[in-house]
Amino acid sequence: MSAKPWQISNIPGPKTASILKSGEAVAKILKKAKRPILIVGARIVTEKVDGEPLVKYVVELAKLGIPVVATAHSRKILLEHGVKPVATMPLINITNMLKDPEWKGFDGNGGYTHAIFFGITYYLQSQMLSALKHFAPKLITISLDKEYQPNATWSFPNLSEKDWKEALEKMISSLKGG
Amino acid sequence: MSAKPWQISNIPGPKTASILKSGEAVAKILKKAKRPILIVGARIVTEKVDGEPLVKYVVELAKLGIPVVATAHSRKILLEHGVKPVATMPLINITNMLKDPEWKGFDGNGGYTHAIFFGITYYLQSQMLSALKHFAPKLITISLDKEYQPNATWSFPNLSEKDWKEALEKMISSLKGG
Amino acid sequence: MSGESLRLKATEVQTTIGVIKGLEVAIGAVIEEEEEWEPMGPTPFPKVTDLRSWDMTLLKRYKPFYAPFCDLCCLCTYGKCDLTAGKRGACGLDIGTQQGRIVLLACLIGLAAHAGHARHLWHYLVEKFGRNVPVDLGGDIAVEAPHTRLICGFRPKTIGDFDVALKYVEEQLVQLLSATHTGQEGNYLDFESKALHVGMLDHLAMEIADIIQIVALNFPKGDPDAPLVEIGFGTVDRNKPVILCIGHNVAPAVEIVDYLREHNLYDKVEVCGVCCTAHDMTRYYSGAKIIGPLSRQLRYIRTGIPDVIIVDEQCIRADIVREAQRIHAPVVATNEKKCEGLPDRTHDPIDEIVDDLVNFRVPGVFIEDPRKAAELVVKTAIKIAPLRKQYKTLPSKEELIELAKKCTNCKSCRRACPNDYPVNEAVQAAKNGDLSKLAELAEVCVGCGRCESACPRGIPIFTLMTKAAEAEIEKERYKIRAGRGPIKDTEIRNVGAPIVLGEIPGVVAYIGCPNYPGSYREVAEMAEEFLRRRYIVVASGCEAMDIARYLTEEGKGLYEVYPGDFDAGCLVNVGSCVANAHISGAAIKIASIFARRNLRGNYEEIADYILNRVGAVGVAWGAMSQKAASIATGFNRLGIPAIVGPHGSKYRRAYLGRPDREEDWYVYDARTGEKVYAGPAPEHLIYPAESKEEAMVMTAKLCIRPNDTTKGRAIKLAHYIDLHKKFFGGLPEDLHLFVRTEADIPITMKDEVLEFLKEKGWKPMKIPDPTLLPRLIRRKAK
Amino acid sequence: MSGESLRLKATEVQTTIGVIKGLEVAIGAVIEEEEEWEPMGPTPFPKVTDLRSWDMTLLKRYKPFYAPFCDLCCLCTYGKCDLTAGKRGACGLDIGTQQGRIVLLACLIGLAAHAGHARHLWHYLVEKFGRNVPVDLGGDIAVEAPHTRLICGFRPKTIGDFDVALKYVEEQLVQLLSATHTGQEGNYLDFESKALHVGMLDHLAMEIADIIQIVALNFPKGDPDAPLVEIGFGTVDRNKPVILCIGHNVAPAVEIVDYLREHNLYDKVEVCGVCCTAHDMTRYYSGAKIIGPLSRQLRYIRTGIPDVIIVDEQCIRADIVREAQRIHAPVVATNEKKCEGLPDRTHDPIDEIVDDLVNFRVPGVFIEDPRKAAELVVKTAIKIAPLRKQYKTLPSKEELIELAKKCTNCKSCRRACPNDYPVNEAVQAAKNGDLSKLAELAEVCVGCGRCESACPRGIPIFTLMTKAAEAEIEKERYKIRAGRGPIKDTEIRNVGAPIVLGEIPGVVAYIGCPNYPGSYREVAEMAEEFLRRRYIVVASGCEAMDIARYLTEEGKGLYEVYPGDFDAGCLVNVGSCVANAHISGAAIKIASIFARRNLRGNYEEIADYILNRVGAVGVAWGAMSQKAASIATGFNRLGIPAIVGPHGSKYRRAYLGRPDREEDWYVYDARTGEKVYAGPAPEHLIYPAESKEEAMVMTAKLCIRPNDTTKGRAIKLAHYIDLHKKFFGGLPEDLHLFVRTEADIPITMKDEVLEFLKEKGWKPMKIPDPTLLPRLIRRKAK
Ligand code: SF4
Ligand code: SF4
Ligand code: SF4
Ligand code: SF4
Ligand code: SF4
Ligand code: SF4
Ligand code: SF4
Ligand code: SF4
Repeated sequence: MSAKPWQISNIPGPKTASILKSGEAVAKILKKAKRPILIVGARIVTEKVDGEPLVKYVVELAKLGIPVVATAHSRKILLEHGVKPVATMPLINITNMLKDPEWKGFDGNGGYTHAIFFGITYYLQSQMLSALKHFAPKLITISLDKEYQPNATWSFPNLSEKDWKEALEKMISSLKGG
Repeated sequence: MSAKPWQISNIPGPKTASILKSGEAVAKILKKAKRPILIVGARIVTEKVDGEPLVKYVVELAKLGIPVVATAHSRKILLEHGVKPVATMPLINITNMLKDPEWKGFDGNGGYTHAIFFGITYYLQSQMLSALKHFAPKLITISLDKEYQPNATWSFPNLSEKDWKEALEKMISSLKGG
Repeated sequence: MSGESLRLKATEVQTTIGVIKGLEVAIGAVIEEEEEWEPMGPTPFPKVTDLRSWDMTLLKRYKPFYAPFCDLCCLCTYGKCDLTAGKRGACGLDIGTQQGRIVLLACLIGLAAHAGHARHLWHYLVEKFGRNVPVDLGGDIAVEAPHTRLICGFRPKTIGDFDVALKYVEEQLVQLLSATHTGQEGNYLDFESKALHVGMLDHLAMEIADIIQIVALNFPKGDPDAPLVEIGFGTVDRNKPVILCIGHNVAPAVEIVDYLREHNLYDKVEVCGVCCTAHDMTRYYSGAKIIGPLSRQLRYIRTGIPDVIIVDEQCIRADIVREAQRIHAPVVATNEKKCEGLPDRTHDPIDEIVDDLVNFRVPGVFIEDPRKAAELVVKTAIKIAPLRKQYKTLPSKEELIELAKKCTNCKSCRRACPNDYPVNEAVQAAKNGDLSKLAELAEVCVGCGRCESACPRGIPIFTLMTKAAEAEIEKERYKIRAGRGPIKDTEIRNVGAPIVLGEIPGVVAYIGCPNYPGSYREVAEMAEEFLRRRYIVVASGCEAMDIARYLTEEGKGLYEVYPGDFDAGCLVNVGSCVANAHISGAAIKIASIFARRNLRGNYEEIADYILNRVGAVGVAWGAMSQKAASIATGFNRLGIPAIVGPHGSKYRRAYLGRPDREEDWYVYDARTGEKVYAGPAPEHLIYPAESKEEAMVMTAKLCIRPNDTTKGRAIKLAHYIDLHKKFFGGLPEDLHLFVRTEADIPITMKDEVLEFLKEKGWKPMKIPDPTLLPRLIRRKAK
Repeated sequence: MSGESLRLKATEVQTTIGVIKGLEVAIGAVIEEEEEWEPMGPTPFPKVTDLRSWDMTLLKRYKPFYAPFCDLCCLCTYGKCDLTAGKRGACGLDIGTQQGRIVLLACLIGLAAHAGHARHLWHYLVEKFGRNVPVDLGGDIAVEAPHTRLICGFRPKTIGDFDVALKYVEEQLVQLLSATHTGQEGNYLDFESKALHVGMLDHLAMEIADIIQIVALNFPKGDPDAPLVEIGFGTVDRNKPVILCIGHNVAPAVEIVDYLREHNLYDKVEVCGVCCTAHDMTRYYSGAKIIGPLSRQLRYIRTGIPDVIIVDEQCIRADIVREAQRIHAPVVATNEKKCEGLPDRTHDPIDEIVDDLVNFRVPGVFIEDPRKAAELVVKTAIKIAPLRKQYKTLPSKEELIELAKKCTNCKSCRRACPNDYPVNEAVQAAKNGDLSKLAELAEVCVGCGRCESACPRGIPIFTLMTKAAEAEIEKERYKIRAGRGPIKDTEIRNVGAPIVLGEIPGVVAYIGCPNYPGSYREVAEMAEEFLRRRYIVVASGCEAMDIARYLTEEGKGLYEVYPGDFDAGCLVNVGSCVANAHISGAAIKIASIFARRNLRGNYEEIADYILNRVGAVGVAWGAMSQKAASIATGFNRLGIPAIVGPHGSKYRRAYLGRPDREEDWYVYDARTGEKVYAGPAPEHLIYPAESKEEAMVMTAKLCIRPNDTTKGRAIKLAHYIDLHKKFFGGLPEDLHLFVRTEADIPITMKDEVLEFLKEKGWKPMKIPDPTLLPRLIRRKAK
């Protein structure tokens, strides 16, 4: 199953993201993930999903022990919400490190297996996912934004605010439930 | 519903062909078609579908009254099978005429509504369908070849020989039945 | 060979065809045999591979990072080839190499735009004024053409002298474009080295284009007090005939101004411009009006106000004739690069053409002679203005609401918008008579029209937006300092030391196009932040205009508040896009004038100098074009980093340092040859930032240089830390990499920084006399 | 301005720096003031717009037909823009205009390849032999450089004279590339006019490249009896050290041959080549061996036979180093356009480099000095050959079957194959030990390697194919006539009249690359058909090679059977790709030598002459590259139509006539000014054919010209009808459009044709003295 890119013209090529059908589906993938990392960007500073600030879900995921990288100017709101990012850097820096097979991660324990993108400008995220698709083919990339990201390994399809919120809530509850 | 282009890299853009799910589906479209035209090419000269020569289906469609344009060197085999093409010309010539809104058709009675492509080199056909998609947006184009043609309005998905034969047979029988 | 040169002067030559007096002939490049002003460096007229080792030095530290925009290649008939993740095309190419190739191609197209522009202008000016117009930029500017000296190794005396430099650029460009052919270069590093070469040539071409127009047309010559001129929709008196000039090549605009002057029509006709032609018009005649940057082009046309549109070259919409037809304004094309399918009437009598235009018989004409085009547009504007009254208005609010009612809320508009603006919501609101959302949209919109084009209901969304913001139009009146051109040698002498020692915290240049991720105001906000912090702020092109369209809290424009000097806390508008060469030129001049390094044919050493010592950074927040790609790449080869906005990720390539890889950040200490860790300074050569806040923090960081004195470093760190605290919270995680000794720590932050350093296990480091070039080591380490 | 010119000669010049003897100076273009060999026409050194009206004349009849290869534009950071069916990009561009832009860009890249090649060669030859090598092509060639005369308006005396022509090309190219920048040209017709200009320049650049190498290196000078040389895998003695040269620029190969000669090593080392360098090597030294066209490059490397690979420029795989590493053969890169990321060792001692290479310490080196590179490869080849024995073999059949067993029949290979070959089936068969299908595949395969790259199981499919066809390798020994270069004036004098009058039915040129839709044999089959019919058949580049790899029913090669004259029923190999200029040059020479039209700066008239009178057509059956695009477009501007294979549809643009629109086919009768219907002749300027049969029928038809005499027309129609009957069956439907009077009807077909004409209601028509240029009308019609 595939979807149309949210920005209609953002068609990259033959290999496109598989669809995350539900929040549970995400949870299932994340539960099995050996070394996931969560990368958050500018959109978590101001954006809301059906009334709920995006940063809330970052807090929840962080609580579950997923390390968080703050890109753009997202660090401040994370700190305000009690999340200490494992690193603060431009999105392209962390992307660059993720595509280095030699890199041992922020804790020195080895590379990451899953990179989760959340709250990042659509087209910039798309470009970074493209870099990883081509140059880090083993890394699994997941976009949790509400727009379909064709360059990810996994992405939601284009969701309404309501459905997005539901998916995120379900994801968190499933993860907690596990 | 959509499919992957048969030639994997042949990805044109956001607008891609709808899938013809069966021979009956084709028949349904053709029955409603006011002024269809059938364009056949080099592949009908030698190619077979599961043992049956392609030209057989051209003969059947011609019998149903659809005018046939012979492109490449397909004229000869058509004549041999008793089909007198309404015109013989390079594929690009007929494509060029089809995109001319002023053109009145070979019989002078007006432009065509449906252009059916059959037995034409995959990538060349794709390019011609692209020209029509962009420059004759009202024309409905149909590819009856066994490979998915993303630039058509309607195309079969990528079919096995067996399924293709079945689809073509069903198309003919439905058309005759109607 | 291309660097080989001969210059002959002869007072009298006897030949078989007669006697020639005052013969002066240049073949190939010019060598000034009469005075050796400087010893020639190793690479005059460098060919494609001559600076490859410098490039490889840069590329080893700043590795190309590729974000493919497409997984396919479609450049030859073997394709499309699927290059996904390691697959190779029919020619053997892989995805990384293809990105390098596309980057090279983009840079080449950018270079061609500038070099083509320079050449066209050169012919125009030589024809008008002769080859012998002296390259005289006034007494304060002795280093008249730093790029020409640095790259070509000669000092231009007259505009004619630039011919050899242009020929050199042209020959190189052909070799470089050839490398993009299927079956040519196959290595990404070599594609990048070639792109860097293109970038270098681009600054040379820009320098030539701007210098020849400055000296021949008497533009301001590095004048910090260049006049404040008017900018904004509201500056134009729409009751007069309005001539709108669009583009980059000032030739026709100059002729219009001359024609108006000669015919005493200054007060009768409004001449205004969009994009760089507008900049250059005001450099020629301060009474010309600037409408605004590229992003305002479609908007201004849709108001219906322009009576005649004259276009030259570059940054002109491809649908200009169609849009002009919509408002019944004739288009006059004047340049071979932009003919628009219009009939060539260059040789017809003017009155016939005027007649055809005012009677709307043709949508426009092509007139390749700028003088004739000028006369034509003035005459046409005067005649057509009364006839166009009816087209000078936008639809009424009622009509607008009727149009909005067709909206089905399908979101095609939003999904076509480069910035994902909620266009559909604004149209939906308009349905109910609420135009405020459309007006808000108009404020931040980059003016591309894609939403409208995508609407399946054919709603003229862009016109709706324009109407909704109509009230703003009259109000839009700002001031901008006319482009002053180069930086004076005297200024360089003043700021050279504080910049190199780090005491002026940095030079920040806002340049490039308006493909912003959000409001244009962000550029001005960034500029203001650094002006307040007493950085030297420089601007050019569309960003110089957008900086003008902003008022401080006191209701003043930034150009009114901050002086136009090249000095701390000042705001310099160098001018149009080609004036960007003066920004890189200023860096070169610091090496030359302040540090007395030889420029002549000495590119590598100067670039090494700038990379390690000159805390300059370019910010191209809306970088859109191929020109912006080559400009940025030219800055990079010279050791000046650049930040682009998030859309810049679609250039497909960044040059990224890896601060976590300590081994990447060693320099030679030129005194001893010892390898010394110098910190990730600058961290990247080019990278896309996601938000303006990120860009600001990074701007401060990218101004740090290995050569900073402790005093200078402390000042730079103070700003970096302060901005980090302001926008990110807390101390920067990488702070310890930039503190070499305790003296580097900003005095007011000492305690917290020391605590942080302790946590990090920080140890003091050496401060080198930094270089990346082994040949510059004065004494070898034992 | 670029056309302005000055040529000075002085025996002695006194200057302030001394006395110069024998001064000769050229500025801008050269004018020969000492003799007015011909009056100057209207357009010497035409700039971009000077021939625009001719272009518009062509484009009105032959409208651009666009088949977009992609619905998106991704050329700037506003993108990607969706341009589907009328949508516009952020810059205002629509899909048709974008196609024109991409076509222009492709042509420019093609031109850059040839112009860059010409310029590189020019520097090389001038450095080696001086500027004064005379342009002497022998007594039978007085019109030495028809394109140079036609376009630039001067006659080159020495190779140095070409400098001004190259500078002109370089300057024009920059202006044209600039037009592709976002925000520049916005009209598809103007993009096409510019592409046509590029095409014209391309032939000029090719002419220069080929003439300077002919005269400086003493290649055959239009010799119909140029030696038959060897071509094919089997021609190489693999027991000797084998040097493989790949590319287009003969400089390093020349140096290799010279080095071998100087060191008496001719018999000790095999020198062979792929692509045009191979052609040119044999023009320099008939003992060199041609491996074959581009399609054989990967194949030959995979055999493991080459000991050293030296590459110059163009048509070299992007994965050359990787492929060479696979067989442990070092690569020596020699040209700035193709550095391959290899270390620059130009200034290191040769023996050090040899040592590094033979010890496999580096995969290759970059040596920019051809002479040094030559010495290096010879020394390396001799030393490394014994060490490489083990790598000179392919895997065994058993290994091959083991590899094939990994196949899951997923069809990824087939779906990646440009020609949709059943690769999976061949691999499946190999699983069971049946290699015949792989061998069949190898026979028709274009050698791109995409199947292998796409295989998710990592099966080295291409190696499998190579192995399966191994037995063929030794057998592949054919003959080709070494490229003879230009057509002699004497030949033109002989065939001029019969061609123009139509009695030689046509000139058919097989040119271009090997991206065939099927077997390479199709090209030879087509050539043979027209040779038998006594057309003049010309070939160049890869197609000239593929024509050699075919035996007639009698087991003879076509070059052995058909003489090498430019005459009916002869087969001319002009040479490498740049020799294509001699084909168009021959058409120009017909106008000049036979018809005595002035060439000098008189492009439009000559093109009009050729379009209406010279029955020539180019067939680029495997046209792949950007070069092929610009070559074809250059033929088109000159009035010569071209047929490309079906892959050519991916160039995105055809120029199509509409035979059904009678109004499109009127010409002026130059005698009276009357407008006369002249039939759709030629029908198209460029179009992709689907099958070789279609191409043959169309080839015959495209040779028809308005000026044919009735006798000539009857001959041409006889072939057209005959081929139509043979491949299509029956009479052509459009026959009546070509019969002007009964005398046009081939005598043997009279009855059936008359009957057909009756059915069609045919009426006799006038035979004009045809022209499309009103200014050539000698007397106005009443
Ligand atoms: S240039 Fe190479 S990768 Fe691109 S389409 Fe051609 S063969 Fe494929
Ligand atoms: S595209 Fe048109 S119809 Fe669709 S939401 Fe936007 S304005 Fe409404
Ligand atoms: S015109 Fe403005 S709102 Fe419309 S797509 Fe462009 S940026 Fe978005
Ligand atoms: S590279 Fe651009 S034009 Fe080519 S297929 Fe990709 S999106 Fe389309
Ligand atoms: S060049 Fe024009 S159509 Fe292409 S991406 Fe840029 S804005 Fe869009
Ligand atoms: S791609 Fe590989 S595995 Fe798939 S069918 Fe072809 S050879 Fe077999
Ligand atoms: S190498 Fe041959 S078989 Fe394989 S994809 Fe290319 S053309 Fe097809
Ligand atoms: S014909 Fe084409 S493929 Fe062959 S050598 Fe020339 S350009 Fe290359």
